[in-house]
Amino acid sequence: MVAYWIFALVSLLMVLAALVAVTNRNLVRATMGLVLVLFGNAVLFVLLEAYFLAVAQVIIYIGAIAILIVFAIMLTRHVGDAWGPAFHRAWAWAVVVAGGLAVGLLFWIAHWPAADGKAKSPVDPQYTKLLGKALVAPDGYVIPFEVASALLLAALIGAIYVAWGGRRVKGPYPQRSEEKEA
Amino acid sequence: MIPLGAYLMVSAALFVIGAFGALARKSAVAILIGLELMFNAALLNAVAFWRYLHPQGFDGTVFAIVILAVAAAEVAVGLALFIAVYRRFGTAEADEIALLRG
Amino acid sequence: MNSWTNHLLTLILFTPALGALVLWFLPSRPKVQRWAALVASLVPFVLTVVLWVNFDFQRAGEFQFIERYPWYDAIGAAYHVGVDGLSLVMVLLTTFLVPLAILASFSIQERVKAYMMLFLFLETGMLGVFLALDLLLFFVFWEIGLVPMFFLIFQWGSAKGERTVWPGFTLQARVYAAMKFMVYTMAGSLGLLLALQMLGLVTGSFDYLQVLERWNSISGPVLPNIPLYIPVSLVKKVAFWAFVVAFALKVPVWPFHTWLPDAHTEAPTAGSMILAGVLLKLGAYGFLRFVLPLYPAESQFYAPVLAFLAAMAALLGALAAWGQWDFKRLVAYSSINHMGFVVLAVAAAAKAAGTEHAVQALNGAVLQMFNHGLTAAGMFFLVGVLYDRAHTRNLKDFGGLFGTVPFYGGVLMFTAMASLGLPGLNSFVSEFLIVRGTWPVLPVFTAISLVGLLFTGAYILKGLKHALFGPLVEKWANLPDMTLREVLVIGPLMALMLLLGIWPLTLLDVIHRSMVALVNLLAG
Amino acid sequence: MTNELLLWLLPLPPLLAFALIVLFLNKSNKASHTVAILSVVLSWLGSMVLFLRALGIGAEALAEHPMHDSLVWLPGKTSLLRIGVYLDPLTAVTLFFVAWTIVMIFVYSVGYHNYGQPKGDHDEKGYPPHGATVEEHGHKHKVPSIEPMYARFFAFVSLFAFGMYLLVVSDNLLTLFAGWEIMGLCSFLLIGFWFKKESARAAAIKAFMTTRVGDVFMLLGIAYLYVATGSLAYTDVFNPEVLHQLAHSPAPVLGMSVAGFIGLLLFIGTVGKSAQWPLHVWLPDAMEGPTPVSAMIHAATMVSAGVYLIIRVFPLLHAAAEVPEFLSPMPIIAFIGAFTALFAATIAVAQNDIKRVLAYSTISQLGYMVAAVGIGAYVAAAFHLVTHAFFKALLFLGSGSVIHGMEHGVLHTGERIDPQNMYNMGGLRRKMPITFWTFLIGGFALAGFPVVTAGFWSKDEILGEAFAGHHMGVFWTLAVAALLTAFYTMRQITLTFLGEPRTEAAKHAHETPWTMTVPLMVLSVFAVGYGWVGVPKYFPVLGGLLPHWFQEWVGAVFHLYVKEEQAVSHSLVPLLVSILVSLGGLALGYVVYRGVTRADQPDPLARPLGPIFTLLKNKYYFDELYAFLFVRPAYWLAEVFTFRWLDRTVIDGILHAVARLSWNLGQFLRNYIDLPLINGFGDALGEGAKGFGRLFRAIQSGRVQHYMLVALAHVVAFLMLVYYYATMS
Repeated sequence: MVAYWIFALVSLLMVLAALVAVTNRNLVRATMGLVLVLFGNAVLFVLLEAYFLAVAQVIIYIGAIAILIVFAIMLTRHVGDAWGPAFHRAWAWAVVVAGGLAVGLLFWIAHWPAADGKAKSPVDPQYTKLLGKALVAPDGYVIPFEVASALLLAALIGAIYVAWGGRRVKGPYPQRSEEKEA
Repeated sequence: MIPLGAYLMVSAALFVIGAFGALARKSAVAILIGLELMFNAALLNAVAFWRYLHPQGFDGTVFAIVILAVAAAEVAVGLALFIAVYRRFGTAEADEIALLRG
Repeated sequence: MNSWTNHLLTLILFTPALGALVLWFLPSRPKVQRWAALVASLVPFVLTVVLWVNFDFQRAGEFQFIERYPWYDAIGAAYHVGVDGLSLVMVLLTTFLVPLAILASFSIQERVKAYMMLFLFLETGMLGVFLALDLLLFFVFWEIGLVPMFFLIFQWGSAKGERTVWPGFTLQARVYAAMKFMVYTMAGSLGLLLALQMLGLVTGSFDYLQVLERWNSISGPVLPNIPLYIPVSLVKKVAFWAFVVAFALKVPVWPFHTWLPDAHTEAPTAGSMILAGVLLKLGAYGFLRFVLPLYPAESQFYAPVLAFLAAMAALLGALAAWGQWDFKRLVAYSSINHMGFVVLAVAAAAKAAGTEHAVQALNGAVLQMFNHGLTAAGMFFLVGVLYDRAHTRNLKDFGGLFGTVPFYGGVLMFTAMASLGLPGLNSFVSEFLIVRGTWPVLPVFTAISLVGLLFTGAYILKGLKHALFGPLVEKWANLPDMTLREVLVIGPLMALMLLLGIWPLTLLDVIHRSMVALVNLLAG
Repeated sequence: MTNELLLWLLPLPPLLAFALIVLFLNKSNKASHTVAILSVVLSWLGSMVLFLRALGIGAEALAEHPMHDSLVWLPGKTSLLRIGVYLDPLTAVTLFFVAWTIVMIFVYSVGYHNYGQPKGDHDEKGYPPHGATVEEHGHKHKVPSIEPMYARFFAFVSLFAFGMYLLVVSDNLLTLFAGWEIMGLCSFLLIGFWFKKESARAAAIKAFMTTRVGDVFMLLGIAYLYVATGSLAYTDVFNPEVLHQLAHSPAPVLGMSVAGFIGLLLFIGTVGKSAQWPLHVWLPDAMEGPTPVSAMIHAATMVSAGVYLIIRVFPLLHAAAEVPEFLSPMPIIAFIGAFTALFAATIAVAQNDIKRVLAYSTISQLGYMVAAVGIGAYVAAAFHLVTHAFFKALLFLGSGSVIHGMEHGVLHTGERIDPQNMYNMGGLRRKMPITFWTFLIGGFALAGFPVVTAGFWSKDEILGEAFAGHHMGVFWTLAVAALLTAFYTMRQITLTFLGEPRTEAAKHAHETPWTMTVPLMVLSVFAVGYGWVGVPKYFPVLGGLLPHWFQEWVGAVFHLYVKEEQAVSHSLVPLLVSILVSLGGLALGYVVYRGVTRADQPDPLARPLGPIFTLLKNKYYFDELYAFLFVRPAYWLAEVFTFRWLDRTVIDGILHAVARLSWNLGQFLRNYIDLPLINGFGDALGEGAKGFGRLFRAIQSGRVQHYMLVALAHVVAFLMLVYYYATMS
C-alpha cells in the first residue's frame, strides 16, 4: 500500500517538476525541475525493482547530465539569467501538437488491454549479476553494448572538438607600425 | 500492485510535457531539457514494460541502458554545439539560428 | 677535398629551397622574412665561392663534383649533377645575382613571405638547370623555374596598365605579361620534352654523357628502339628544331621575343633583374650544352638561319629599344639586342666548328652571357630605383636628374656605359670577342649586328638624355638620392663590371678552357 | 724607375684623381682642383722624363728598340692577346704635346670656372653660372660666379686626360680603342656638362652618336685585324712579313686587300673622331661645352687621337697602297682630308661665334693632316698635328679668355647680348692685352704667318710634300684652304681685338686672372718655337742652320716599313704659294673687316656673295640634311616600324590571332557540343530536381523546432490513423 502512495506522490511531483522544467524562464530553475523529474524516475525504477537502473539513473542523469547542463548554462553566463520570454511566438502550435499527442497517447493506453495487467513473475534476485554477464556475452548483447560505447566515445570527441573549435583568432596578422617603414 | 497503465500514464505525461518544452521553448538549453524529459519518459516506459511483460529477459534493461547512453551522448554533443553556437552568434536562442534554411 | 665537398652541388642546389621551407615556418613579419631570405640566398653564394676555390681549373672542360643517384632507374634517369667551366660561371652568376635581387626586393610590402619563398624556389630551379647532367632532371628544373616567375609577375607585377588582346578582350598588363610568358615557354617546352623523350628512348638513357656518346654514334638509316621507320637525318633535324625553338624562345631570338618586353616591363624590379640576369641565360646555356654537342651537323647546316635570326634580334632589338618611351621597356628590349650577339656567336661557332674563330666566338658568348647578367640586372634595378621614387617610368616625365641625384646619376651612367660596351667595362670585351669570332665566319650577319651595336648607343643615350639631362622637371626637385641598401645592391654589380672590363681573364680563363673542350668535341 | 714601369704608371694619376674626386672630394672645390692638377702634373713629369730619356736614346735606336712591355689579356685557342705599353719616337712627340697642353688646360680651368668668386644668386647645377651680386664701394654690382659643378668638371677632365694618356702609351689597337672610347664618353659628359641646357644635351648626344658611327667601323677593323694577324700589338702587326701577307690577300668586299680594307675601316674611326666630312657635324656643336673642354677636345686630345691613329697605322695603309692589284685606301683618305680642309674653311668664313669659327678651323686643319697622310706625308701630318695642338689650344683658351672678359662686361653693364658673338666685341686689345698678344700669335700660327710661327713650317711641309708628290689636286685645294684660313683668322682678330668697342660690354671687358693668362703665354711660346724643330733643309737661308729634327725623329719610326722617299727636287713653288696665301689672306681679312663699326652691321661679305653666304652661314645645311636623311627615318624605323608595326602589330597580332582562334574554338566546343548535347541531358535532370526542391523550399525554415513540430504532428496524425483503422476493424 505504501508503494501506491509513494507512486502517486512521486508521479504528481514528477509531473509538476516537469511543468516547471518546461515553463520556467530561468534556466537554472528549469534544470532543477529536470533534476527533480530524473530523481522521481529513479524512485519509480526502485518501485519497479530495477535497482541497477535506478542507481545508473542517479549517477548518470543527475550526476553527469544535469551537472553538464548546469555547467553549460554557467559557461554562457547571461543566458542563465535571461529575462526574455520563455517561449517563441509559435508556441500555440506546440500546444496543439503536444495536446494532440497527449490525447492520442491517452486514448491508446486506455484502449490497450495489457495496460492494467499485473507482473507475470517476480524478478530474479541474481538479476543484476546475470545482466552484467549478458551484456558482455558473445551470444548476448555485446554488440549493442559495444556500439553504445563507440557512440559515447564518438560523442565525447565530437563534443570536445565542437566546443574547442572556435578558439583560433581569425583575420589578418595585425601589423605593427614600425614595420610599415620602407 | 500498481497497474502497468499507471506507469504508462506518468510516462505519457512526461513525454507530452517534454515534447511541448522541446517545441515551444526559445532557449536551446531549455529544448535540451525538454528532450531529456522525453528520454526519461521512454526510459520509464521501457523499464515498466520489462517489469510487467518480460521480467526474466534482458531486452528491456539493455534497451534502457542503451537509451541512457544515447541520452548522455546527445546531451554532450548538444551542449557542445550550444556553446559553439553561443560563441559564434552571441546567442543561444534556437529560433534565431536558421543556417539550415533552404 | 673534404667529404662534404663531395655533396657541394646538392648543397648549393637545395639550400635555397630549404631556405624557402624555413621561411614558411618563420613569423610572417616582413622584416624577419626579408633578412631570412637574404641569409638563405647568401648561403649558396658562399658555397659557390667554395666551389670556385675547389674547382680544378686545369680540367675546366670536364665535369667535376659529380653526384649520381638512381632516380627513375627503369627509364635510365638519375639524379646526376656536375659542373664544368660553363656551368660554373652560370652558377656563379645565379648565386651572385639572387642575393642582390632579394636585397633589391626589400621594398616589397605585400605578402613578403610568399614572395621570398617563390624567389628562393626560383633560385633552385635555375641552379638545377645549370647543374643537371640528366636530360629529365634538366627538364624538371627547366619547368620549375617557370612557375615562381609566373607568380612573381602575376602577383607582384606593376599595378598599372592594360593590354587589349583583341577588341573586347582587355587584360591587366601584368596578367597579360604573365600569361604570355607562360604560354610562350610552355609552347617551347612541349617540343623540348618530346625531343628529350625521343633521345632517351633511342639511347636508352637520360644521362647527358651517355646520351651524348650514343646519340652521336648512331649509324644506320633508321633509329634503333623506335619503330618509326623515318630516316635518321629527318628525325635529327626535327629534334634539332625542337631544341632550338625551345631555347630560342627563352633567349629570346627574333621573332619569338615579344613576350620579353612585356614580362620584363611588368615584373617587379627584382623579378626583372633575375629574368634578364639569369633566366635568359637558360636558353643560351641550352644552346651551348645541348644543341651544339648533340646536333653538330645540323647546327652547322642551319647556322646561317640561326645567325639571321640572331642578327635580326640584335638589330631590331636595338631599334625597338630606341623607339621606347617607357624606360623599363627600353632596358627590356636592350636584352634582346645583347642576347642576339650571344646567339650569333653560337651560330658562328657551329658553322666554323673546331677553329680558332669558334673558340673566340664562344668565349665571347659565355662572357657576354655573364656580362649581360650583370648589366641588365643593374639597369633594371636602377630603373626600379627611379620608379620607386617617381612612380613613373615614362621618359618624357623626367629630366635634369643629374643635378638632383648626382650619385644615382653617376651610377646610372656607369651601368649604362657598361651596357653600351664602353671599353674598360665588361660588355666591351665580350662584344669584341664575339665580333672577332663571327666576322670571319658570318660577315654579312656580323655587319647587320654591328648596325645594331650602333643603335645600342642610340637607345642608351636616349635613356640617359631624358632621365638625367635636360631641364629639371620641378616635381623631381627633391627626389632623394640612393639609400645605403640600394648602393649595396648596385655596388657589387659595378665592382664586377669594372673588374671584368679591366681584367677579363678572371672569368675568361675558365670559360676558355671549357669552350676549347666544347669546340674540340664539335670538331670530333 | 724603369722606363716601362713609368709608362705603365703614366695614365694612372688622372684616373686616380677622377676616382678620388668622384668618391670623396666632390664637396670641396679646392681639394678637387688641387688633386686634379697634381695628377696631371705628375703625368706631365713622367712624360717629360720619358721624353728626355727618349732623346737620350736617339731616334734610330728608339725606333728599333722601343720601350715596350706587355701582359696577357685575352686567351685564344692558338694565340694570346697581349696588351701593354709602348714608346717609340712617335709616341714620344705625341706625349710631349699632350702632356703640355693638358697641364695648361687644367690650370686654365681654375680661372675659367671662376675659382674664388662668390656663389651665384640663382645658379643651379646643370646651367652655366649666371653671376653673383656683390656690394663694393657702397653700390651693388654683378660679378662672375663660381661654376656650381666645379668639382664635377675636374673629375671629368681628369678621366679625359686618363683616356688620352692611355691611348698614347698603348702598344696595341685594343687599349688604344679603350682610351679612344673613354674620351668619347668624357666628351659626351663634358659637351653636355651644362646638362639642363637643351642645346648642350642635343650636342652631347650628337657628338657621341656621330663618333660612334666611326667607332663601330673601327671596332670591326680592329676585330678584323685580330682575325687576320692574331695580334693587335704594333710590334706584331707592323712586321714587314705580316704586312706583306695582309697586303696580298683579298678582302671580301670592295676589291681591296685585307690591309687596305682594315685600313679603311680604321680610317672611318678617324673620320668620326677627327670630325672629317661627312661625320664632321658634331664638332661645331661641341662648342656647347665649357671652353677648356673645347680646347681639350679640339686641340690636345680627342681630335688628335683620330689623326694619331692613322699615322700609327700608316705602315698598313702604305703596304696596301704598294700592291697595285688591289684598290688602295690612300686616295680616299687624301680626298676626304683635302675636301674637308676646304669645305670647313669656307664655312668658318661666315660664322660669327668666336668658338664656332675655331671649331670649323679645327676641322679644316685636321683635314690637312688627313690629306697629308693620304698622300704619304705622314711626317708632315705628325708635325702639323703637334703644332696645331699647341696653337689651337692657345686659340681656344684665348677665345675662352675673351668670352670670359666679355661675360664680365655683360654682367657689369647688364646688356642682353651674346658674349660669344664677335660682332659684339671690338677693341679688346686695350682691355685684354695679354689675351690679345697671345691670340695674335696663335692666329698667325694658324694662318701660317711666314717664318716665325710654327704653323707656317708644318703647313708648308704638307704643301711641299703634296707638290713634290705631284698630288696637284690636293695641293691646290689645300692652298685655297690656307688662303681662307688666313682670311677668317684675320677676320676674327680684326672683329674681336681691333677697332673700337662696339658694345658697352666690350668697353667694360676685363683681363682675365693669371691662372688663365699664364697658360696662354706658355702655349704661345710653343706656338712659335715648336716650328723650329722642323725647318726643312732646302729652305732658303734658314735651311740647314737647324737640323730637321722632327723629320729624323718621326721618320725613323716608319722607315723600317716604308721605303725612303726619293729626294725630289724641292721646288720653291709651294713655299711661295704658302707665303702668298698666308700674307694675302691676312691682309684681305684686315681690309674687309676693319670697317665694321656697329654690332648689328651685316657681314661685309653678305652682299657680294649673296645666297652663297647664306649657304655658308648655314653650314651647307648639313644638319638639316642629316636630320632628313638619317635621323628621322631611323627614328621612324625604330618607333613606328620596328616597335609599333613589326612587334606590336605583326608578331603580337599573329600571337593574338592564335589566342583568339583557340578561344573561339573552345567557345565553339562549349556552345555547340558540350552545352546542348552533353549538358542538356544532365541539365534536364538537374532542372527537374531543382524545381522539385524549390517547391519544398518553403518548409526548410532552418529552425530545429519546426522540424520537430512537423515530425511530432505526423506522429499524432499517424496515431490517429492507427486508431481510426483499429476502431474500424
